[in-house]
Amino acid sequence: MIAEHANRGSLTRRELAQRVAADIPAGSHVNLGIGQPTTIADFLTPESGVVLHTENGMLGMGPAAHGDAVDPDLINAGKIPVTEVAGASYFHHADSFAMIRGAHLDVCVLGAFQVSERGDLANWHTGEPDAIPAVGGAMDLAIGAKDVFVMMTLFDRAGRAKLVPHCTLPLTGLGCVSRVYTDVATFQITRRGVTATETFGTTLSTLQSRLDVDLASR
Amino acid sequence: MIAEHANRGSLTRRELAQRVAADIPAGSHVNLGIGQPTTIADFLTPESGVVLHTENGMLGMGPAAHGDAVDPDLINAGKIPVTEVAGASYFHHADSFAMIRGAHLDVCVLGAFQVSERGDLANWHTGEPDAIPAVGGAMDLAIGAKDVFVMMTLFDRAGRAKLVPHCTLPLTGLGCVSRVYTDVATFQITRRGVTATETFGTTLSTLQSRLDVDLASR
Amino acid sequence: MSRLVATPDEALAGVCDGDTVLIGGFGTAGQPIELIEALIRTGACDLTVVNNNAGNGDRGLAALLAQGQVRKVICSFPRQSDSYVFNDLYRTGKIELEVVPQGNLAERIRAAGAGIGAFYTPTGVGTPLANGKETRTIDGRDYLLEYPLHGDLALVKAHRADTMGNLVYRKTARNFGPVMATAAATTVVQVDHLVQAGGLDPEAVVTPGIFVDLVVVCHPLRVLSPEGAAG
Amino acid sequence: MSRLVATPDEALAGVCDGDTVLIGGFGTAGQPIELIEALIRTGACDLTVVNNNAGNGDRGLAALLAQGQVRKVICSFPRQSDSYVFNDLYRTGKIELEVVPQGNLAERIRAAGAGIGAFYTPTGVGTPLANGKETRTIDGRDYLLEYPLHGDLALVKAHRADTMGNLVYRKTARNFGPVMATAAATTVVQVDHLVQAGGLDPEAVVTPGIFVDLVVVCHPLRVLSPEGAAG
Repeated sequence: MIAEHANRGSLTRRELAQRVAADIPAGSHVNLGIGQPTTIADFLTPESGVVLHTENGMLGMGPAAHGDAVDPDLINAGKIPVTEVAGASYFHHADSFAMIRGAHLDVCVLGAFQVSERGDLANWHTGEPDAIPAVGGAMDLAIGAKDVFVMMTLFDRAGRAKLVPHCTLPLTGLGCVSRVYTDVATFQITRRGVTATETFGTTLSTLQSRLDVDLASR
Repeated sequence: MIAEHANRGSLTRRELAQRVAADIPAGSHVNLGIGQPTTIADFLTPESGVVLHTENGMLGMGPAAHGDAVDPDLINAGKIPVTEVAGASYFHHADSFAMIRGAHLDVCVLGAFQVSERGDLANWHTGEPDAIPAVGGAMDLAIGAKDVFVMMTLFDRAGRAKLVPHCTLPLTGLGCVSRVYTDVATFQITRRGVTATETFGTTLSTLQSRLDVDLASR
Repeated sequence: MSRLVATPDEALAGVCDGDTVLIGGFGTAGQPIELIEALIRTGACDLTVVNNNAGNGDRGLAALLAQGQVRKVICSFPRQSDSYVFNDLYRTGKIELEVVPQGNLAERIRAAGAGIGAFYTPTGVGTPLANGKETRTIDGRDYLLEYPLHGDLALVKAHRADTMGNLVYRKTARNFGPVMATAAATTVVQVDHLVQAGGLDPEAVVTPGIFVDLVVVCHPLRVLSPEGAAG
Repeated sequence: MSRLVATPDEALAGVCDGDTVLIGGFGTAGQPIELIEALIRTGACDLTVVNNNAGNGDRGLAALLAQGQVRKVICSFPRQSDSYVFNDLYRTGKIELEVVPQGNLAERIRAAGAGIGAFYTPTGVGTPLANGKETRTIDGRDYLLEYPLHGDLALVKAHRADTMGNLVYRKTARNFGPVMATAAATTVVQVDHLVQAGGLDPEAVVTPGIFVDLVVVCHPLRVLSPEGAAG
């Protein structure tokens, strides 16, 4: 069932954002994490009816604001000025996180340092002993959304895989990630294990040779 | 320190309501329980700045509505049509009871079947085995308001005192009542015990002879 | 995604026997009469109903009870001057009753919608309604442990919806609607009016559309007079 | 009763050394700059500050930290591109930090205002932030026990107040303001505009006046540009 796209390069950042966007169901309520996941919005059409949530208290967030449209009272969770779309609503932080924790978001897309084969997520702490810990809303989003997608490069700069048998970095949430979108492959994580559903610029067998995670064939 | 008003009758219902109203601090936020306590509102002047709360989701409740002013969407906790005053606000039930439970109401006035000398309140259940239990917001109000005043006749129809050493009826809340306003006397309840602060149509000594509660003299 | 449906019957098509149904309203204010009437027409039975009361007069919730479709009522104040339908069922052992203090009821529903596993409340401590409940002393004060109250279905009445499912309510008819809308697998809302997206002030939306599954417009033709009953 | 005062300094006159101060805002949106500047002028020290962040740039909360008036910060996201004041204090051991997941932070503040003794949250289970916390399995899912977070003082920025102390906010500057207003012994609010009672739509009031002690009007002369920092 895997689609091997070996005769092309790996996905660019924009292509990866577009790939994730294609899997966001029409009409769903979605939180796009700070950083890379934010760019997925560029590939969601108004016709899709996807409603964007930002944990600092808004549904119906529009694109980034520029010029005169910048309003310091209207920002996203990354503190970037944004806009509102028709049908937006504002609410306070306890209500916003009740919405998250109560499993009302259909999808949340987050970046990650590591994802384990059981869907454990590590994305808030580099593990360096002198790092200032800062978690923000990551732990709430990780365990709250109905589906948590991770969007990341599959390998770090040193070439180490970020999809791992067990996370070695401090955890954000346990067993919460259902899909992992990377530059070289897309993975599904279920109770039966990890499945690669697509590769980009590589083959399944090459991919498997670079991962310690056993990719289930189904 | 007691004011004995022996040379007059006991308080009528209206006089009792007026007596309680006189002790509601200016500018306070107050919940008046269903039934008799509701009539206290008739003796609160607009100048007092007292803001009335109704647990079904409103601050700034005005007097009962009549005729064309009746709106089935605007009722008090007793399901009587009421009005709104300038500066009113509406909120949902969880927010309304957060307000109650979180000790934001200055005063709540409730009716009672029995009050104990420790301030225990019994006002929701007659104790009859075949009675249909119905508690409404009584337990929340009893333990939530900063000051809980009880307004009742001191004796029931059979002549039994309702201010008692220990409540025999099912409790609404423990140690929650700070003042008891009755037709024949006003009482304060503190950790040191019960003090009568006023009598109406009787003397302290006569009152004491009719009560099993030891009235502290201070 | 919120979806507009044409009739209350269409909105209620998914109900199942044995469902727990959260029904908004405080007495008749905010009671979604047309949705309840459609629920009656489904014939679904063995229902658990969560409402502040247990029906008034012969219509709405009272009619649902009278049809024998309800196994259990969870409420704060069943006994009212016009709750004769419930009273008879209860006294003849034909319906179960769980009485919950009104604030604990609202907070249990909120907890269900907010993903809270349980919470400690001071309400009810030392009373008969604490029987069988876990207690805990925190900072010198006693609390009871209360659990969330989820619905399979919530039936809510609001005043206006926009096409995104955002809702505003009217005066004290708001009551349980906003928390119930968050706490059910499927939330069905009847509204007096529908407006386009952008037709509601984003600052004044009470229930964001994320909580609303189905919307049906029921024009407010019939006005129920509130009854002078306690509760 | 809400009382209008003329200046931020008058509003802050009651602050004491050692107070826990809840400060609204998410980054600079909703940060009550003028109230924080008045807090700095009181010279109150040994403060515990609760905010989502730990200051941006050199103004507002960052300036309060720079003055050495804060013993401890409780927040979700101290580290930002412009949190250099906090970073230096933290790295030199001059300030304590308690990091709380943002939703648990908001819910702990809400619990304080709502009289909830403690609550079970799924957020943080299995992570380093669960260390030392009580856990419990409810219906097969694991939860952490979290306690309310009360303030002696809350400093909140809203958009408009009426003379009853009712508040409305502006867009995402609402953030922590409404829950913080409920959770402190004294709540001080700075607003852009004041209107008469009746000047706010009762259906759209976000913070009812019961939660507001002191109101001061600070005209929005100075606009801070938000920084492109995560959080």
